[in-house]
Amino acid sequence: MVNPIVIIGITLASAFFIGILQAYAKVWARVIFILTLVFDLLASGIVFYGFLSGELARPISVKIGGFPPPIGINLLVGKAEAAMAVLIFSVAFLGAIHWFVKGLPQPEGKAMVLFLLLSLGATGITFTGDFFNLFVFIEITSIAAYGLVASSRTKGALEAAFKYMVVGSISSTFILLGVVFLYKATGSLNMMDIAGKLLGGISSAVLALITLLILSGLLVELEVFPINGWALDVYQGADPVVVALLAGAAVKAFYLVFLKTAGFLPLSSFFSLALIFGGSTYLAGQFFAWRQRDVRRLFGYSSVAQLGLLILAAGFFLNSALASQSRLMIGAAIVLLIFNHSFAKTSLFLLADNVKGSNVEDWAGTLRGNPLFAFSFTSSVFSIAGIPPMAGFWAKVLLIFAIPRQYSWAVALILIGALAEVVYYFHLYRVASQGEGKEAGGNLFSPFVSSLLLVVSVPMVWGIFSRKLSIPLNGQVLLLLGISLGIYLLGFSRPLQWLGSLATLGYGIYVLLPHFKPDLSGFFLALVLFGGGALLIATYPGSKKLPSTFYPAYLVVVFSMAGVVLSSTWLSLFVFWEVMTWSSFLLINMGEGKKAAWLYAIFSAAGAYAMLGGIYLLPSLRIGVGKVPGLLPAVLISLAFLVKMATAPLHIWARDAYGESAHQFTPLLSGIMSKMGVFGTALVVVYILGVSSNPVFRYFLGWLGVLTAFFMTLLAVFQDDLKKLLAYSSVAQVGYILLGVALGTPLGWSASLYHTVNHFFFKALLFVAAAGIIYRVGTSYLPQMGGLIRRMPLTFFATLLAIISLAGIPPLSGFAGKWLLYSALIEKGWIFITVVAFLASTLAFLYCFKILHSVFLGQLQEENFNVKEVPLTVALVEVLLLLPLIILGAFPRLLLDPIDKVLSSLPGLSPAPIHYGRVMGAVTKLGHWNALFLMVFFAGSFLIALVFFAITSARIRKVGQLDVGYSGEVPRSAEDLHFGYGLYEHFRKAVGWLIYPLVTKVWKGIYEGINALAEMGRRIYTGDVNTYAAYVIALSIIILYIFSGVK
Amino acid sequence: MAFFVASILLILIGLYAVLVKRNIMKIVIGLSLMDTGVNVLIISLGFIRGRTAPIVNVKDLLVNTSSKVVDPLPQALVLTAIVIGVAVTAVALSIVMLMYSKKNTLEIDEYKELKW
Amino acid sequence: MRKWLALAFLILLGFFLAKITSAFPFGVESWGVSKHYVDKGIEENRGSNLVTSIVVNYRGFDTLGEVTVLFLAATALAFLLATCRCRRRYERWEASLIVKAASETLYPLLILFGAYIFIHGHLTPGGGFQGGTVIASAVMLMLLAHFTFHPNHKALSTLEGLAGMSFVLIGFAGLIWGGSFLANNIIPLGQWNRLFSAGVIPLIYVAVGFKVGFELSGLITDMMKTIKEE
Amino acid sequence: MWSKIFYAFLTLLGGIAYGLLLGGISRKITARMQNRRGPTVWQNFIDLWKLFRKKTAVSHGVMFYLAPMFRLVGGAGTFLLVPIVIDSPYLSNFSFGGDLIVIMYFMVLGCLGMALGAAESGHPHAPIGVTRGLSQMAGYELPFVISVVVLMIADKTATVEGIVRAQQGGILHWHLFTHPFAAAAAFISLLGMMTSYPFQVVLAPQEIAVGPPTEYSSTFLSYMFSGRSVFAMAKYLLFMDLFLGGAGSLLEAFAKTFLVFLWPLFITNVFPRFRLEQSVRFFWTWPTFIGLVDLLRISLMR
Amino acid sequence: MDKKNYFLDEKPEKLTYGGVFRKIDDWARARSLWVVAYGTGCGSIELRPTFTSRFDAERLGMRMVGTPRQADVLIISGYLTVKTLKRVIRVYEQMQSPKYVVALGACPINGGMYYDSYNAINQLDLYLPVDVWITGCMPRPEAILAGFKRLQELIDSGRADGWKKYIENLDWYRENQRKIIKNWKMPNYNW
Repeated sequence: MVNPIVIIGITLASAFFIGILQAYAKVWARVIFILTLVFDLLASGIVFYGFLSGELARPISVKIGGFPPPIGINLLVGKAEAAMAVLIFSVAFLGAIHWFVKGLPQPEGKAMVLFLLLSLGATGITFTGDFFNLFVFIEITSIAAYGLVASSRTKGALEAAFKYMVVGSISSTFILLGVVFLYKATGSLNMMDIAGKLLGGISSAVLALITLLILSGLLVELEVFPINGWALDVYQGADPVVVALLAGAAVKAFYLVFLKTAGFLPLSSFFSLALIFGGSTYLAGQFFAWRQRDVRRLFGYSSVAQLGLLILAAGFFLNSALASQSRLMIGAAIVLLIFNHSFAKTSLFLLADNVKGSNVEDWAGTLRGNPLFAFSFTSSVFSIAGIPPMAGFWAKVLLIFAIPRQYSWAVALILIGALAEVVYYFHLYRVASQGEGKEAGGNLFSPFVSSLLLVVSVPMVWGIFSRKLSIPLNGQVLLLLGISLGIYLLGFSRPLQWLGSLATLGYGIYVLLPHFKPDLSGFFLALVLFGGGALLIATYPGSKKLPSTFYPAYLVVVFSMAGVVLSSTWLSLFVFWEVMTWSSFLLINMGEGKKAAWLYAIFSAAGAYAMLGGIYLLPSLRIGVGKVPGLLPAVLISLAFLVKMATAPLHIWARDAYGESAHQFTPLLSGIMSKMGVFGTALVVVYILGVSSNPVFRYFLGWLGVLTAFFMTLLAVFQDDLKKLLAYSSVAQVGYILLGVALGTPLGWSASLYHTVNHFFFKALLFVAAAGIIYRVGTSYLPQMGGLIRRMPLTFFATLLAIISLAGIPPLSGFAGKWLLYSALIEKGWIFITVVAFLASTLAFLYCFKILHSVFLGQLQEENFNVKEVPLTVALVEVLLLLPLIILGAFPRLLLDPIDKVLSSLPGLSPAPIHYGRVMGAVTKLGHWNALFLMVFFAGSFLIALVFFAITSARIRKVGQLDVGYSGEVPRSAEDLHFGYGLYEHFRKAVGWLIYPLVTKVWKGIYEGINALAEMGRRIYTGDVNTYAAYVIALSIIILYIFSGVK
Repeated sequence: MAFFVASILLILIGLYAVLVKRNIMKIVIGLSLMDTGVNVLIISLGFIRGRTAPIVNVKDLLVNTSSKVVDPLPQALVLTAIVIGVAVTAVALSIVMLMYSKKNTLEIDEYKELKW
Repeated sequence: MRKWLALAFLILLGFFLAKITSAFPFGVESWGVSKHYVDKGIEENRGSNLVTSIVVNYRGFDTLGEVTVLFLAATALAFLLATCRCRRRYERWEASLIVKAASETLYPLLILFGAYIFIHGHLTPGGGFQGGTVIASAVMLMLLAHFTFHPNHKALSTLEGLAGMSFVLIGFAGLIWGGSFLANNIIPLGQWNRLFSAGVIPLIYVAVGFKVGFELSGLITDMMKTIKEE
Repeated sequence: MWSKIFYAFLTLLGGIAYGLLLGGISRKITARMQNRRGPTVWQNFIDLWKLFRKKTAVSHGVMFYLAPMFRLVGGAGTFLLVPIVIDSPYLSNFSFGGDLIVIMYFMVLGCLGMALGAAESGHPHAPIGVTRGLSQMAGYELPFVISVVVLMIADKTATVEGIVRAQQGGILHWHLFTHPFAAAAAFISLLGMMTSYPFQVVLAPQEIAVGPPTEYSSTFLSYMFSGRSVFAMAKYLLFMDLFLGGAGSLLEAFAKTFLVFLWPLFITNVFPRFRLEQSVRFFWTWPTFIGLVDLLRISLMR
Repeated sequence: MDKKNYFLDEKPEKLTYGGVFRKIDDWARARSLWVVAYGTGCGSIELRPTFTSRFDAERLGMRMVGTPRQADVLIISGYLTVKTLKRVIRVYEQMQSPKYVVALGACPINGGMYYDSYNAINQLDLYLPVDVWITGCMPRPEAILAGFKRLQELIDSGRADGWKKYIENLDWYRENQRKIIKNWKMPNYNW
């Protein structure tokens, strides 16, 4: 076992030694420098391992000078301190490597000394058990930091250092004063000793004031709002390596001290202090970052926010009124947050060092063609934003679920902040991942290693924490997710990846075979796996243009959806839901969308966090019937699902996300992923709302569904981009499904479930066909196509049938859903909704015609003369999806019977009240409909008419495409004759006011409003030292006044 | 008592300079003043009326020392605090020198590039 | 406006500070841990100067930190000023002969005096820091008086580093032979009120004295020599 | 079964014939109103035969070729799904195939087929006509749906037979009188359905030739012609069943469909033409509001 | 680029005329003459009264249609310039057989008052088969109606076979057409 004092002693000695050596042998100075860091890392690692392995049970107390603690100074090293030391030295090590590669500032010996002493100071802060000694180490850290910051060659470094120094001096003055007063009041400087004396809590006002004096000094170092202006300036102005060490290690050490101080000096008002300052810092940081264009400062805001979260967590952690179980959970969350944030921020700041220019725009395209950079950046951003599978996700979940119910506002605050975080991080991510590929610097070892640490920790973290929270995550699904990630290794060859994915999916179906039961999850599981498999076949053409992460992400989406439907608790559903969301985010981001993926990320995150909040409010995590107080959990949880379904006011992401995602992925997105929203809403309606209770909310949901259907249909009519049109259509159709689910009657549900499957068939078919067409034609802009029926007869036929099905025209399968839905609506008596639903489905004919006309009919454009039929795999999938449309059209019972089984497995629902007669077909109380007859009648009479026509018709000449009656003129080009642009312009004149982008403007208004507030808010950081100092004084006065109780 | 008042006043005067003065040098001076104030305060906290310095160089002091000398610990602390103050001032001055050499001015308004 | 606001803040802060200090009556006896230092200090350390015992032994770790801080400051200063393109704005006048001669006379005396202070740190008021400062003031005097005076920077920093290291090494010696870092039981403690007493305390103080002296000298040299002559 | 099919075929022929005759009558009446003699009432039969027996025709592609069949079958299917004489084993045709919802969607099939064929012709007028038609459909569908929903809710059934049965027992039981506002809305939307003036901009012979079927000729056109007439018949029958109490006998059916037929005819001859956006706006305001009166009444009474 | 399928480039085959329904066909064709609403010259001003209330050609079963595809009768209403002839030929060829041409006024017969114009053609039946000539400059609606009566008679008796002649002698007609139309920028066969 290593004595912790050795770490400090050796480091100090080698710092002095480097001071000597630099003048004589520079190389040896470097060697000593690195060796020292390695030694420190190893030594602290050994200590930490000692704690982990149980060899050391209690904190080590190292006496110095041979005197027991209250007399002499001692080091107090427990598990947390050891871990912190490991963290500090690993960040320092990574930073040092980066520094060496980048080139040390001159004179390098002095730089190394400062660097070494900065990490030493941070370690000392962590280790020491004596308040005055703490002050000394704080000063060591600070002075080293001043020096390093000031020495940076970056613009504004000096200024930042000066501000840092002034504010830091005030802060350390407060700490010093507090420490001395503390000595005077308690007669001791030793932390444990004082804590022992104050065991009963601080009662006297003077001691409270003294404690607050120390705490306010520490709060300055912890970058609490609004006294964090200096920190932001430092993050922006200083050398990224230094910043990484500061943000990644030093500040965390301060946090630990803060925690310890607050623990040793038990102040009754500490809880509210931590909550107020943590909360405000967190929110302010997250929101002020929105307007930030300088990336390093943006990271700074993010760091500040993370610290705020940590302080908030500290408040709960030290609140002895909480159950010890939840305090333990919060402790774990704090550990995870620190770990996560340190390495992620290190990685990000060091990455920032690799990018020329400091603005967000300068990052454009940095992820393209730089796989290492992309990996580091993605995993770091995912970590910080708390996105599964990274550790930050578990940190957030643990923290939230440990907070007792009466502080649910804190949960709301955490979730709102997390959402705000997603907004700006993914803005950066979007900028970085799109645009022209750009060379980023090659100094990627350290960021890569630190993000690798984050990634490597993932399985361990999952293993530990899913057990800790007792979330039974489906092991088979996890295994499949793991295998899916392995597909990445086949990245050198796209066909191999494709085949591997198919094999994996097949294996997945084999593994999950026992789950195909006639219940809700079995139903959706079948949809997910078979649907996903079918669509996977069609992804092959054009996948060469996609990054090699496409197939892994695709499979992860599919299997996480399987995880969602197989979840038995809400929390595991949430976990898989998040995995699904973010892997699909990656896929959407692979398209050429400008803002699509970003919007998707924001809305999905908003939904997911609302869901988390709702789950938090639930009395039991199990998915099952139980008493749920109030409507709020149901509303919150269903928000996530409504977002995924893109229901009306939450729909604005959908157009671009569908329209601009990778073509190979869109069918899955529309056909299956939006159905996860249906699944979720179904769960909410059955298990939380109750199918027969809460009629008002369900009526409201019904209106949402039908208005979505109406407005999205209308928007689709005026949309000129094939995929965006289909996107709107998809959203509208899902609106109908939502309507059925909201009805809560067996008939409505069978309509919904039927339509769910059927919508998959035709919409997936349409998107697959669209992918094939776009692959061949090279554009998705409708007016540039036309006449493709001459080149792609099969695709036309498939699309035609899909469209007939989509429009709900008998005799194809789509009608059944419509018929069931209207029957259910009339049965239920939702009159107005019925009317709007009818109207919406009439409007759907408009865009149905538009698709067929603009793509396939009309004149074949000259540039498309040499277009061929869609690739074989696409055609295969088209046929595969086509058959059910016809078969179900004739025999809807093939699907309705299983749906009945599903319905009877759900509490509160029974099989749909339909009985089947031989003549009348399906009969309900209201009406009847004979699908088979209609199919036979239609087909028969069509054939008869055709034969009759063929026999009797005049002599038919097939003419060329320009041979039209054109007032005697000879058309010169196909373009002149093609009616493509402004197909429904006249209709727009009539109803254009209905598609005024009100919702978009409202969202935009909200976004811009928050931006404006953030802009206003961050003006408090005037950049003026006087002001910063004044903030510090003012804040400390406020702290002293409010929290001490002195009048 | 007067020591307390004086030292607190010293701290406040230093802080006043930091809060109000627009000249970097004066701010640094303010910080120094503040340090001094704190040091005085520490020393005066350790003072016990009518006692001698904690240096036991006379036999007389060897017995029952604690009733004859002032508290030595604050003095030890102040030693450290002074040195730290010096160190901070040194670094501060070097930063000021660098700042001055870059912009040829000590006005704080010129050093507000980083903000918001 | 700003001034009044600042004044208001400061008055409030002053009020709180006064509130705290008013809890500790001035000049009244109140012992904490230092009672142990005072009562057992001589017995445990044999150093007459109790402050020194505390500084170097009881709270020796603080002092190590303190030394580090100073070292850090010097390093940081040198580091920063290495890149400074500082220029002198005024003409510098040669010192008068009297000043030159006097300073040359005083220089060795001052150094000797400094050494005396830190060697007797455990006996009399003063110690390593004070002595070191006196040495540095000698260097400063020379620097002010002579344009040409230029201490050997390399030697200064080497000596300083060695002094620092010896502090740490003494600490480690304590750890190895005495059971704890900086333990004062590795060499005989000696008799009370003698030069050779108090165990490692004088050794450490000598190291500190050298270190501080060289450090401050280096610091001053750095500051003065950075300014380029026009 | 086979005899039923045979009878259905006969009814279809009769429907086509009656539809053509009504077309002829409408031409005659229009001519009379314009102070002309006009063609004979059989003119449509002559035209149909001429077109059917033309010597040559052009085709623009598969969809173009199939569209007239779509049109005819769609029209015929709709026609046969609507019972002519209720409770009659033969004259209720194939109404067992589906209820009102089925009929409303089956109606679209023929239109869609024709629209696709027309669009494939590559003539720009065709899609113009089609889009106008579809837009107008979106217009008149709203009042129509309102009145249909009113009837379905009021009668608690979605079958045409059920609605007819609910109207038995005297002329005042007709929905025309029990739900006058819904009926008014539906009859106004019938004007749009029949593309009679003032909602005739879909075909607009003067500007876009005859709209969608611009490129159709000869035998193709004859199929469309008959499809259109049987389609019109289907609509007359549907309105008869929905609002005029259905028919107890064939004669009554003739008479009542003639009544329904007269309504757009009278309107068409005295009005100028709306532009498309005007007609959509009109449908979405006046008839909708009128229909809403009954809808509100129904929803409040429930 | 391959523009081949922009236009059909294939000579139309000859049509036989007869069959079981010939009598009924002729009767129906005579009573359902759809006129392509295409005014080529000044004479089209006379067509408006012909088809509206005053003279009411609709009682003969005639009506205007907007597209040549559905029309039976092409009325050449007055003088034809070379430029117009080109369009007329295309319209005629786009009409479906059986189809008939009625020439109004003097100009199509011999050039009329434009007989010496550099631009007007003097004799229509060199370029298109004309079934009925109606003289006058311009013929009044009564005369036009009389002409249509004549056309009906011809059709009824099976003698209006200009469309057949045109296909049979297509090469001759083309030769004449190409002689006068110098820039023949249209497909060879417009059917």
